[in-house]
Amino acid sequence: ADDTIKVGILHSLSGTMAISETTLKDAMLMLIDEQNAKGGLLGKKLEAVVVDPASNWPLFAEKARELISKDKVAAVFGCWTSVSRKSVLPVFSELDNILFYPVQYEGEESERNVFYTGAAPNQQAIPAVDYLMSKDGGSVKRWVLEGTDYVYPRTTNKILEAYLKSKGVAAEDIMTNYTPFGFSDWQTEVSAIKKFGSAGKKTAVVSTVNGDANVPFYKELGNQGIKAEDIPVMAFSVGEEELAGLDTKPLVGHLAAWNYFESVNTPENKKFIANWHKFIKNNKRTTNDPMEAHYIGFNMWVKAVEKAGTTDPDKVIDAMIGVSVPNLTGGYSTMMPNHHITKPVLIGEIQANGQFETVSKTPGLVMGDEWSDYLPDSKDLISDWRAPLSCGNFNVKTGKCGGKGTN
Amino acid sequence: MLEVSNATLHYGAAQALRGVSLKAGAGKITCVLGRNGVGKTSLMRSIVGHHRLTSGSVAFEGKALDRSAAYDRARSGIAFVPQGREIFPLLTVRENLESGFAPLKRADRNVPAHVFELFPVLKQMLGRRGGDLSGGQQQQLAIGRALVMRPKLLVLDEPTEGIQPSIIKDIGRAIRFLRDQAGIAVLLVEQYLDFCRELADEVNIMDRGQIVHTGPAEDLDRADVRKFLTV
Amino acid sequence: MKIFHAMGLTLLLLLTTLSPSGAAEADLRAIIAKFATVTDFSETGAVVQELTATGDPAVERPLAALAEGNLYIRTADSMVFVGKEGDENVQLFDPLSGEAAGEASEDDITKITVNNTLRRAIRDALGTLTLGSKDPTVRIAAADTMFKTPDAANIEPLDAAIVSETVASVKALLEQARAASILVSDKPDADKLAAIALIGSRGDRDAVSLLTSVEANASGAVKDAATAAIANINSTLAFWDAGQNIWYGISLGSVLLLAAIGLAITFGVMGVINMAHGEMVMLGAYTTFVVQQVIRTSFPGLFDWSLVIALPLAFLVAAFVGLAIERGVIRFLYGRPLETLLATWGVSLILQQAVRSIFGPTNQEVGNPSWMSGSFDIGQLAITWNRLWILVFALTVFGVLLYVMKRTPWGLQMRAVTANRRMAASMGIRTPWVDALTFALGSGIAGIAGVALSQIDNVSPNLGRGYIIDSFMVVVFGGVGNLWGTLVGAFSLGIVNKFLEPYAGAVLGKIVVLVLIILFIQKRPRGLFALKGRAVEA
Amino acid sequence: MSKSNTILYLDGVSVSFDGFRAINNLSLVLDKGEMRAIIGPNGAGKTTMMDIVTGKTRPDEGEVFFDGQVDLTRHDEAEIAMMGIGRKFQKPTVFESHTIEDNLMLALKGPRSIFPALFHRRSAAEARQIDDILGIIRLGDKRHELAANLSHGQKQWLEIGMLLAQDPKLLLVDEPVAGMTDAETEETARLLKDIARDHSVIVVEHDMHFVRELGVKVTCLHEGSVLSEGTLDFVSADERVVEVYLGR
Amino acid sequence: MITGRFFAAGADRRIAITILILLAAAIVVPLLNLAVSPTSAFYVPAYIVALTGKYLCYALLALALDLVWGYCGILSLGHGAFFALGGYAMGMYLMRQIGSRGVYGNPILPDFMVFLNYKELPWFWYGFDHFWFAAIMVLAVPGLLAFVFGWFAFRSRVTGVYLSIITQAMTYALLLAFFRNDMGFGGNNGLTDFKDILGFNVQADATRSALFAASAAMLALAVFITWAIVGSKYGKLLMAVRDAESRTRFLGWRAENVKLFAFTVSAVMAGIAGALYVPQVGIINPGEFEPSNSIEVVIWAAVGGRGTIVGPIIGALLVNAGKSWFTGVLPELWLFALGGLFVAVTLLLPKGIIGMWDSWRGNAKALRAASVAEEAGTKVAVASATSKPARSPARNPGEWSLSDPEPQAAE
Ligand SMILES: Nc1ncnc2c1ncn2[C@@H]1O[C@H](COP(=O)(O)OP(=O)(O)OP(=O)(O)O)[C@@H](O)[C@H]1O
Ligand SMILES: Nc1ncnc2c1ncn2[C@@H]1O[C@H](COP(=O)(O)OP(=O)(O)OP(=O)(O)O)[C@@H](O)[C@H]1O
Ligand SMILES: NC(N)=O
Ligand SMILES: [Mg+2]
Ligand SMILES: [Mg+2]
Repeated sequence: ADDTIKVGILHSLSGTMAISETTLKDAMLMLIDEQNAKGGLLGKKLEAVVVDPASNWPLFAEKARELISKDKVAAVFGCWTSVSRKSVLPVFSELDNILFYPVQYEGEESERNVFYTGAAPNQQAIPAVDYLMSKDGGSVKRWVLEGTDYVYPRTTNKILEAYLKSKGVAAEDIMTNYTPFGFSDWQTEVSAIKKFGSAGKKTAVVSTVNGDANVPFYKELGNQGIKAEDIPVMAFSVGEEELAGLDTKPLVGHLAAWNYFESVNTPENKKFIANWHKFIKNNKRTTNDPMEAHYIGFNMWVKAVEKAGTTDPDKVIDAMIGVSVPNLTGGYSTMMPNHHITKPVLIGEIQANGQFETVSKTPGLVMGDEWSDYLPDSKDLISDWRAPLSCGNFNVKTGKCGGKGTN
Repeated sequence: MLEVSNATLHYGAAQALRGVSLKAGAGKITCVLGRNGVGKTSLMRSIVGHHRLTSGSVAFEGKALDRSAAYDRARSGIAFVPQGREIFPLLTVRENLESGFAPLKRADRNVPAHVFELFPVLKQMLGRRGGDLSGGQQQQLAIGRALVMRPKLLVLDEPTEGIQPSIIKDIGRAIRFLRDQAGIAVLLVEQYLDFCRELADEVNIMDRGQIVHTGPAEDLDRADVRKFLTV
Repeated sequence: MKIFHAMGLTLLLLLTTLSPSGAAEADLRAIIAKFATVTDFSETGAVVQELTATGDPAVERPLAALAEGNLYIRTADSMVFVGKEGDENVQLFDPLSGEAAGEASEDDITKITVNNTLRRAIRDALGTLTLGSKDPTVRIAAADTMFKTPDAANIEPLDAAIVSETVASVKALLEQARAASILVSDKPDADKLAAIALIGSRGDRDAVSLLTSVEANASGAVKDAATAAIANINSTLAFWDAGQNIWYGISLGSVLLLAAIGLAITFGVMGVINMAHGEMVMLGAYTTFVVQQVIRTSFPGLFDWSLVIALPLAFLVAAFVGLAIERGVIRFLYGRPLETLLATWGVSLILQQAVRSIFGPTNQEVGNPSWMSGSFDIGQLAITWNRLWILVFALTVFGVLLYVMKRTPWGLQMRAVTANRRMAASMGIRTPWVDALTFALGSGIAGIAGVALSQIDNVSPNLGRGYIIDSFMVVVFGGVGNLWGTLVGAFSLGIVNKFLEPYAGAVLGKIVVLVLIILFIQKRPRGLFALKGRAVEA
Repeated sequence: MSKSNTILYLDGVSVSFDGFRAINNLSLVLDKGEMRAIIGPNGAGKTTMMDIVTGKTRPDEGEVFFDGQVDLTRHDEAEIAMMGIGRKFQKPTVFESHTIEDNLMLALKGPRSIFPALFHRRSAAEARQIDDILGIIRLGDKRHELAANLSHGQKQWLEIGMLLAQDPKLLLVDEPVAGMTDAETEETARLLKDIARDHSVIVVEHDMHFVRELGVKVTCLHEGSVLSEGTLDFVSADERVVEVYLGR
Repeated sequence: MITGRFFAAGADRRIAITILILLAAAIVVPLLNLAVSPTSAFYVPAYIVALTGKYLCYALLALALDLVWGYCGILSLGHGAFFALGGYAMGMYLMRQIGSRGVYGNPILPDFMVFLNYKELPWFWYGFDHFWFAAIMVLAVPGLLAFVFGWFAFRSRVTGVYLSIITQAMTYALLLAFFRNDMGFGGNNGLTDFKDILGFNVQADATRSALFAASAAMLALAVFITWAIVGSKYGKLLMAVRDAESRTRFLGWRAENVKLFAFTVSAVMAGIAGALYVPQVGIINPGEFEPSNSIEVVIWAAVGGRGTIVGPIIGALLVNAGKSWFTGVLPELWLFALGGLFVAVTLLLPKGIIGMWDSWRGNAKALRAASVAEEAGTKVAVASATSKPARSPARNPGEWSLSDPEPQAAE
């Protein structure tokens, strides 16, 4: 039984999230294949254990437990939505295993058993807004924060609001609106954006609209004739995969902020795309940011396991910090003590061919900030999982681990 | 014309018909009588194809019907007026009548005038929903609907139930007319003895799922026959 | 930003001073060649500025190509070309003459990148350049651009254009653009007041937008006039807003109607609790995708016809699957309607997964044909073509269905069979046929709804799930078994929803609608168009 | 006309459906302890009249009083039933998935709220009552069978049995002998006469032999109002009754 | 007295066996988990304990639904809402037990409130730091909602699909409401990261075993109560209302009250199921209000056998175990398997597993009886008690039963 090292893959293959998560399962299978072709890990073959949590949050917890207790996996790569991550967290800490979480999220979390390879708000939202405020970005003065009504957009928008106000934006120049999951009739919202944008100030939309709702949103934008030159939309959840379902000609110029674009022109990325096409047997399939996050996360884990010489989670967790691997945009990403990684931030404009073209890139790498500096209750918190601190919510003011702690 | 031989029928484990044989000839009115629950309705429903016989057979115009579906039986010329009326409640009276067009050729798709002569109330209420009619009106509609199909065999299960006396008389006249003019066969289940006696060419009496007597209408006056109808 | 402003100014100055023949072609080529050496957006901007400064209408071609991202540099010789992406290679054209200049593979050329700011600058610049175009739609676009980016320097060219303009509607637009420019000039207040009056008469949001910035920068009478004009426009706009909400409601209603109408047959008429209804809609959408895919690869010229071709196919595909479901499963369940819920739920899981296995889990791209794209205005109402067509389509489907149900023998038989299958058979109606065809009809209609919905929503395996609940709501709210109920139900839910949304937001709005449905059903326990009388009483 | 001493009092009652007047200014009085037979053409409004009395249909106008003082238009079906008006429907309506016995048990007079029903245990008296009724309706050997499995006529009997079990003050019996043999018809007539000794009864029937056997006052309805009233001989001699109802 | 009937009744052996099995499981499974060495063949891993504990909660929910659907014909497509509300009440208690152990260390406010900038605890969170209060709320909130909802709906005589759809609208509206972060229930992320229940660590094996035992015992109790209800005269009335509601009115019964009682009892049962479920799965989030969840409950009941007591339990256990198993072994094809299972059950076992078992046995018994009677020469008109499926009454398209040939309206 011990001649292989098992790796759990916990992504929804059915239900509402299958549309996004299935790709990540395939990406993981590809990475594991490649590693095995290189001779495996610690002299053993890697074996993927795929389960389907079916976009059902309690089922995520159940399946996580199954992977760890029954299948005895060495680490799990999985989850997309924050709620699925929240659902499995207690399982990972109880059974002491490792989760790699590859999606941009709202932050405000740092767990010993989780490595966050997606972007924290400061690795996506803040640079995106900075770009829009810049001359190149159009010197935006008026902001629509349009999101799906759940925690990630709410928190991101809260951070952004605080940030924008700190930059002197007036409250009446910020409009926030939320729509339900899977929302499909955007007429009213798009016309409200149009209206808000006609106040004589340069206006932009910052969209945290999630998943399925994006396609009808962009279709409506196109049909109501909102052009990127007039009111650009900057999205945090729209990647190449989402654009694949759209005719992007009317959307040229709308933006997205990520840490990776398929169009990035580096040898690593070229190779990654070629491998992906070969693996998935379809030259049209796109790559996207969460795939890169898994690429980074997986390589980090491999390196940490090699460093620790064992797959024992406790040892691997300690070995992870400081591990540095190449990312696909031509640099190195490093695992920080707060279990978040360093990444470049790219701003891209949508092109007619469904790809993004990078129009701005942060000069260096940005370190993921788990506790936002723009929220009053978290600005004093830091996370550092190295001994002797080994704390996910250390309060620098009180000098104590365990949050704000009035006691 | 219609020949039932040795029919048995079960409802689950319960037997409703036990070896029933019966003939109904063209141009004749054949009556079936019997107390409540002896199997009259079960027999009629087996003939029109609502129930599948456990054993035995039904033949119509010499052809065995046992494997044919209810709609094929209807198409071959059997019309049914069920006990309990079973009109289509949400269809209007007109639509209820027109539902009988299905087996007809396009040219024949009209409601014969004698239907409205027989049941003038239907003409007044053509636009009303069938389910809104009074019980007796529904019964008239059920008979009218069967006549629209121009059947060769008319199966009537207690057709006079709930109908006012004057119209019962009309129905009697109509049945006789259909027999004499159109030469169709009529199979009639009745509880209303006088009606039967007046109309029937032949009576069959059922008891406990069997036919216990067959003979001319006059037999109904015999005491040994009547005992099957008393409580 | 400043650089672009300056650019526009220079350009206009030049336009008026230089002769129309413009600079020599060689000079233009020299400027264009500079694109080969730019390293960032501001350098590209500088080249653009230089080009527009020539005032030569010939620069329109390279600039338009640049804005669209079609300007390339051939790596080998640093020559600049307009490119058109073909199947394999990029076809190259001369940037000035437009003559074909061979092909190049993608690896041999580099695209000159642009961003929104550059695109905007080019659009503004082209606006003035194209003021004299022969094509009135181009002149309208130019006037529109100049209205939105007013500049004192525009006044003179606009004056000239107004004099020579022959089309009345274009002339009016040019005058408004001129008025906008006057407002940012140092003309006397009297001129500005007249300009405000003219702009105020436009009555739209662009006018408000312009006047708002005037209001912020001006003082005295001009400011007051602007304030008054804004208030005036806003009050008429409020009226138009209500109209706009009604339109949104109607168009949402038409989507609900389309989604629900097939269910009004399979559920409303036949009584099958058809949980696989959404999947029929999905099949229609995927049929559209496949049709477009074939057209894209084999008959690109037919793209505008793709939906027309997809409609009958979607109907057939969904109807066929419906037929198979009816014959394979549902026919065993008549008389046990509750169990249809269980079986069709199972079928829907299977269909979803089948589509996921065949087409993959991700969204598929279904394009809008040109006649379904964009919008037009009626007064201040913006009406998008796709919504309008969907409305027309939904009403047509409804009309046809109503005719079938009420006026054809088939419709009568359908209703008879579902009322009492056994008795219908005894009337000579071939019940299995009627059942199978009715279910196929309902499914087929769901399929063509999928064609329409593919135009506004995701085409993914989850497509159907998004509509199933709304569809049941509509059918039940309207009154089961009543097609008119479905129609009125769909539109009233659509309109109520869209009236609530601007005030309550989409989430609360939807909650309120659901609560209203619950309350409404208390008042009318059998839906909007309840059948009355003993025929229906239990 | 005084309401006191009447068990049922209808005055000037009208009801229409989509413009069709099913009941038209109907007035009808039933004394306490009286049995009345009601006849009339199909669609005369006999069943609708019962609907009004039992609270199923609300009259558009007119007075409906029970027991001299209770305004029935202000009460719903359950309340009216609780007051002591029982009804047998024209089309037999029984609880098909219950046994014959349970059908009767549910009809049996007694408290009608939830908790007593929850903690109810059948008493010996109740058991005896049920046995008696089963004897009367001759379904004793089928007592443990589901009502769904009864023939049409047997369901008629079961409904009569449920009416007996209810033991109401006023019985409304709509076409009790439809689908019964002549012998059963006579039996039913005897039964009803028996009941009428200490109950008030309204019987609707088209079977003139049966009506004759009841030997009570007859009211003939036509187009929603009373056409003729009196002994059966009197009413059947009425030309108009012959014309619209009996036929020649 | 009811207990007397229970012990006296040889008739309902199946109920007694079910209850005994459940009670035995409540004792044996925790023992096998806690007291047996992990290497032993009899050891039950904690993973299995948690999983089956969860299934038992689902079974309780299915049983609750069946009380109203199977026995009273109320097809509720919103029972998940009562389950979720019970779950939230429990979740709120568990949240309050975290105290200052949350990531922000705020002793009063749960984490999500801290980062959503709540300044103080919303009023409706008061009291949830006490278990007894939460326990009352577990019963009261679903019960009250069901009571109010039912009171209006049944009084207005909303029946059939109309009722089903408004129950669906109810759960859908609650879904959207609970999704809103502004509601104060943690939005989409819901309530998670529980630490203690009644002072015991929720993740400890012993606590899990105790929760499992509680679920099994509660289910046993619910089986007993349901059995007592449906066997009583009220239970017969319930079925009478299902089959011919208006006829019961003419007998003087208040059909609306009959339904309301069952609906409320059922909602309370569902709430208890939710409350037991939450500490075992470790999260409660608005997804539980998802209309499709409620539909699934209906499906469990249908698979096991509607209108029986043991059926829904078997259905819930079977479908969920199948789901767990399929999602693990056939992650990409399991929907085919599950969908196929549903279709197969409908076609091959039209009355569900238990229903089919019954009619098979019932038929055998009736056939035996019939042949004996025939030999004796007595009149045989015995039908098997189960030869005809119980039907719902109404005839018009607004009702579920559309194609039933025998009209049954009270005319
Ligand atoms: N669906 C059924 N399931 C089981 N048994 C049935 C069913 N229908 C009728 N029976 C039984 O079969 C026997 C015959 O019933 P049937 O309806 O044929 O009688 P009938 O002669 O028409 O009586 P009636 O004069 O009352 O209409 C009865 O004893 C009845 O209880
Ligand atoms: N809901 C309704 N809508 C339309 N017409 C109705 C409705 N209810 C009853 N009617 C009509 O009212 C009239 C009276 O019906 P009712 O059932 O009272 O007659 P009846 O005297 O009982 O007749 P029968 O002897 O046939 O049972 C009939 O013409 C019937 O069609
Ligand atoms: N983390 C997200 N995107 O839910
Ligand atoms: Mg009969
Ligand atoms: Mg009547």
